[in-house]
Amino acid sequence: MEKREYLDIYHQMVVIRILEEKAAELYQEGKIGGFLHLYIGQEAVSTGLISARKPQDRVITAYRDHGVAINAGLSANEVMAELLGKATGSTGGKGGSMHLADVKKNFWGGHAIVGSHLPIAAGLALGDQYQKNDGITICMFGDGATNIGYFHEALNLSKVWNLPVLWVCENNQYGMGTSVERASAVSDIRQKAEGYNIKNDYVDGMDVMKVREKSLEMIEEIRAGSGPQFLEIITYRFRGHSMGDPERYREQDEVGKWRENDPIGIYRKYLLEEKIATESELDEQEKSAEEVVLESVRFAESSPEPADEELFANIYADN
Amino acid sequence: MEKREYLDIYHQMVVIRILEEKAAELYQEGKIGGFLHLYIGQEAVSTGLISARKPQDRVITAYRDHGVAINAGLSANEVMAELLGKATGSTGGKGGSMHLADVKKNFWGGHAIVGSHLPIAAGLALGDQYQKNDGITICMFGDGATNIGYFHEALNLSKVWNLPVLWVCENNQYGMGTSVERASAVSDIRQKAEGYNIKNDYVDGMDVMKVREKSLEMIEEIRAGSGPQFLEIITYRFRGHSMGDPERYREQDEVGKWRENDPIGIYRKYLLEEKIATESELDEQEKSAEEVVLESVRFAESSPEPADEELFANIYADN
Amino acid sequence: MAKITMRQAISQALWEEMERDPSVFILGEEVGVWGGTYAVTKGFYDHFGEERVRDTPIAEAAIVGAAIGASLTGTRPVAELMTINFAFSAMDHIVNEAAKFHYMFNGQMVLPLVIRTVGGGGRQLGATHSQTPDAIFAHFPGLKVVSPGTPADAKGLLKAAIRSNDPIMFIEHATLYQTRGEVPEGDYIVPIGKSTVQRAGEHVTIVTYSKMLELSLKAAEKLSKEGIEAEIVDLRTLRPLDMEPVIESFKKTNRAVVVEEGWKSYGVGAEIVSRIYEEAFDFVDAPIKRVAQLEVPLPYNRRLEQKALPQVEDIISAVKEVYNG
Amino acid sequence: MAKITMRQAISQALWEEMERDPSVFILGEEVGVWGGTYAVTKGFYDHFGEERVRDTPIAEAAIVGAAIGASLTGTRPVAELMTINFAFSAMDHIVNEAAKFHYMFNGQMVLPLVIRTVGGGGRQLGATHSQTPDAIFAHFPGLKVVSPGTPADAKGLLKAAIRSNDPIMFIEHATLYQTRGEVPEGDYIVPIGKSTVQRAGEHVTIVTYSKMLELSLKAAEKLSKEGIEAEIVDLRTLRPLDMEPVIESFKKTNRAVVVEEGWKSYGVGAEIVSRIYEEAFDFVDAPIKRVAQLEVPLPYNRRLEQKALPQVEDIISAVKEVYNG
Ligand SMILES: Cc1ncc(C[n+]2csc(CCOP(=O)(O)OP(=O)(O)O)c2C)c(N)n1
Ligand SMILES: Cc1ncc(C[n+]2csc(CCOP(=O)(O)OP(=O)(O)O)c2C)c(N)n1
Ligand SMILES: [Mg+2]
Ligand SMILES: [Mg+2]
Repeated sequence: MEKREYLDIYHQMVVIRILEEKAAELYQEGKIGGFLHLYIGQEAVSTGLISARKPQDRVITAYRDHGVAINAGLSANEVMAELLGKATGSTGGKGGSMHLADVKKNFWGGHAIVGSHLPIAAGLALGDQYQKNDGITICMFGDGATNIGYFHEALNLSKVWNLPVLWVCENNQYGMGTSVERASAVSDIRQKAEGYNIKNDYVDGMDVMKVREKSLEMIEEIRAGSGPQFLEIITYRFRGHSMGDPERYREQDEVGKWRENDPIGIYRKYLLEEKIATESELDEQEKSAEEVVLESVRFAESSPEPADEELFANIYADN
Repeated sequence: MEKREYLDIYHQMVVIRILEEKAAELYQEGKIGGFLHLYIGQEAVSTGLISARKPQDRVITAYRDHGVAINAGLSANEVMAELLGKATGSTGGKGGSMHLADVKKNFWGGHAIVGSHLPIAAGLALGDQYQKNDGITICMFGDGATNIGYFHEALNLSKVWNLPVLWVCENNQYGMGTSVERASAVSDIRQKAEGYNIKNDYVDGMDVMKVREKSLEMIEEIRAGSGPQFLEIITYRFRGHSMGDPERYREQDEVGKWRENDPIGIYRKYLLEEKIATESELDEQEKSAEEVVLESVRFAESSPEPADEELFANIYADN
Repeated sequence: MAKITMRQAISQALWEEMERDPSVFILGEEVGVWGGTYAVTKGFYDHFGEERVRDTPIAEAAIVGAAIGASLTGTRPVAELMTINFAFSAMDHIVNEAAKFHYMFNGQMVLPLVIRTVGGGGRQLGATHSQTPDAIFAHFPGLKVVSPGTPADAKGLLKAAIRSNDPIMFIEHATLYQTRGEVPEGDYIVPIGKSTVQRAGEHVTIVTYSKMLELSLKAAEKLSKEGIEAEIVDLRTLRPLDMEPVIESFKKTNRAVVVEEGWKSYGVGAEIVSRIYEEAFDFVDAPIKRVAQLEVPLPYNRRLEQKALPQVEDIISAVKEVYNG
Repeated sequence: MAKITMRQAISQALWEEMERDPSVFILGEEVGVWGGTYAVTKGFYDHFGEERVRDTPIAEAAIVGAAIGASLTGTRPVAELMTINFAFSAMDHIVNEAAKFHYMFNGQMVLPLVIRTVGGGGRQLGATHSQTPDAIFAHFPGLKVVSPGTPADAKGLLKAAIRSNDPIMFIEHATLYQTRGEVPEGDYIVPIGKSTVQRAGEHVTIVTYSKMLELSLKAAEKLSKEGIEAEIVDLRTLRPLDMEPVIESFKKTNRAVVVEEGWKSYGVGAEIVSRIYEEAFDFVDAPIKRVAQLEVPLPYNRRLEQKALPQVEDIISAVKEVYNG
């Protein structure tokens, strides 16, 4: 990998972090409405994973989608504008935080009904298989989502039809306030893949390079025709499930321990230790990231609201 | 086991067989309507299984439920009357073939939406657990049913809550016309239980004694607090999925081979070889069974139709 | 024109569209080797192959979900749900995903998707297998709901549905497959979202669709002998709902009966009745009546089941009441 | 009488019923340790313990299915579906199983089961999280559908629901939890299936329920200043539907507006309008109007969302039109 790419990965992670910290502020100010699910702590997961995809590979995820969107190539501007419900947002202010998307970037959206996008991901992969495209589908979901029926139907179908899909479970230890142990029959989520004869593995989700490496390997195997694979990525969200989570379900101690493994810190250390970049180069990236985010706020705040006609636009594609 | 019990098991299997052959005739004559799913070939499964339960154990199954009903202690009369839609039927002519039930016999019904009764079975077991009852729940379903989301949600929940339930998959090789291999990611259905850390096993479903033995073992373990277990019973239906199945999906050769393993024949041979019963004793059982069935037809045909008021009875329990 | 059955008409539409456009494919339970539980896709598997006629596991959410996903990639899946009673097992994907993506993602996602399914009672299948819950699907903006009453419409509407870029529930009726009618050969298209007059008459307007069209036509023949001429408007599409022919007819007859197979409360008839009063209040000469299923889960017993379902006689007496009212 | 919030009223009803009857227990996502996403069950887990306040996996079909099964054994589960938008993921169990067992098994099975859930828009949650699809659940005989509009009714109806032997969808409204009202202490029961007059008036009848009651009351106050006195009938239960107070009021006012939060087509209003015309045709002085949500999947943007939702002003102008019509 070239140095530029290493730095770019760092830049992405920092943009996500700062963008979300800023979003949390704007939420408190009432400028962002609805639910806001922060990705803080999990940045290495989507950054590593999506850095391993090719442009023809589709990405689809749940509502915790700001990081994924940035990694998939959406600009901070259109992400922030969407959070503010503006016409310039990635879905013109219609979708909001939970439904970012840009199909031209092969990012097929955040999805807010838990697990519902897994059968849809199987369908995206089916579409590619049917049309003999070279792309695969990367489908991300939480640990909690593995308990709903959609997970089962999608994984089974993907194996029966040998679909080119990478199932990625972001195991951040909780589905809202319910720990994996209290919700799932198995604590190693990847064990579920055994019930479908789907090749599976896991990786430390706080280390972006490890995530990238494992993803590269699986993605290319799938592209070569292996059929579906399953990757469990072990991670943790540093913040509440969404804004306003009373967090009665975990000790601050536990959060503190995980925070010691900040994915950005780990990666920064790695870049320095491996002498891939210098302190000042990384500081520069951070500064640039901050500018990107500040600019996105300016952009979003000065963007227009969607016009009245938008209310009735795009209910149907035919007319 | 006492001789009387051995003979009773034989009697039950023959009643089921003759009753269904008779039902098929009545269906052709237009006296039975709707769908009719015959259990012929699978008699050893429910007979062995249910012979192993105690009265406090609940049984629940799918729409292929005539055999289960007989084994659970419903009379041939009320089964046949239900098939004919009569007031004297097990559900007063309201449920029909797919919805036999007698809750006083702890038979919680045939269920026609594939897989839908699995979460309900988990609930029956939950009810017993909550009330500290001694009973367990035996939930039967087909191989095809293991691919629907309900299966996943129910099995997971049963393990997370350590519910006293025996999951029994009747693997008769096909869900309608789709073979296990074409519908399921794994061909050994019991492998799915691994994804839930549920103890599992399998047994030859053409041998009623083997089914009984394995069931006894599992049921008592569950009663002792093991939590859920999973039993795959390998079997085959000799007839079409329901009346009017074109059977394009399997060779008559295959059917012929399985027919050589007729569960009634196997059991008869066993009883004779083990000198548990004589030919004439068994012939007597068969004769009695035939009489039971013929009487059930007389009973059903001479029974009244449900009264007009029944149309509006029991929509709600409160009024 | 050839007189063929509804089954043949639907089969023809599917076959022709698959021949015409390689991006069209079928998925569902027993659509392939079995040939379709209602024999609609008989012969398709051998002709088009297993890639285009895909037997699925019993997993309705996955069937609809996978069809949604595939449609997003530019293919044109025709998903079959064996009966509409099983559509509840895919409800989330139908109403929360299919119906909403195009709008919620601001037009970025396009879903050329048909969900073929089969509704209706009258075959002694009991409460879980005999429903006509069409109204509840029609409640959701973003979804289109089509339900033909004649073989010709079935062909023309299904072709239109397959060519449409919107998610469409296409609801067939289990006891109409044997119904015969004249069906144009080849590229015959009936536009979605257009109601039509199926029988002219001047005294009373009957508004109906699907199976109840057949019963309404029978009722109209009998009524005609007594000098009452019913005009029958077939909705064909429940969403988007085309009230124009209904209102036009009503302005002429000033009397209406709405006939549906499903339950009356919160059903299709309620919407039609409300719209007529809203759009033609000054033309109302008598209370509009609804004929519908009695509000019970359908029983297995044949006699009770038939008592619960709307019958030709019910339509006749409703029309007479309205006519004399 | 104490003035408490809707949240407190619901919480009180649950608490008291659980204290009264050990066979009552709660299951659902985040009902326990979290204390309920809407804080309705805050403190329950600590007091009643994990056996009676059961956190579940994210598996709506299993939540409702397990509640059905447990109810069959004689316990009284109160299942919580976090929002009604997720009820579609349990649709089959709600409409094919819960609604049908008692009838289909000829009275053998009894389901003392409450499904508490939360509906409504207006919080910028986007199309998949803002629905008011109450009408579609009310379409199914065998199910009861209750949706209170005041804290007192919420308490009284929830208690009645828990004591009922029928499966009941109990639909709360996300933006009513903070609404305050006088609520009788202790064993206060409001019968299910009874509509009620929430405001007396002689000029126009407003028929509504849930959140729209609040808006209708506001509208009525403003209208009153202009000399128009609206009588407001709160349905409270959508099935079984009690039309008596509606018809009684209508026979007095001869004019009506039906206000619902959900989409208009195939919605609650359609049924009410049809019934009024059916049952009081001779009393109609002006076309009855429906106020409802515009037929779009609700957008995230606040301004557009509010445009799509019914507002006090919409009710006012509908009432005026009807009054002057
Ligand atoms: C079908 C459904 N049920 C419930 C919810 C409410 N809900 C939103 S997020 C969530 C937790 C999901 O946990 P997980 O899959 O682990 O993802 P994470 O939030 O940890 O990223 C729940 C229960 C929903 N959106 N959809
Ligand atoms: C949810 C649902 N989908 C589809 C059907 C139609 N259907 C009825 S039986 C059946 C096959 C079930 O196969 P299996 O579970 O193996 O049971 P078997 O018939 O072999 O006993 C199907 C697809 C249904 N009843 N319910
Ligand atoms: Mg999680
Ligand atoms: Mg089978």
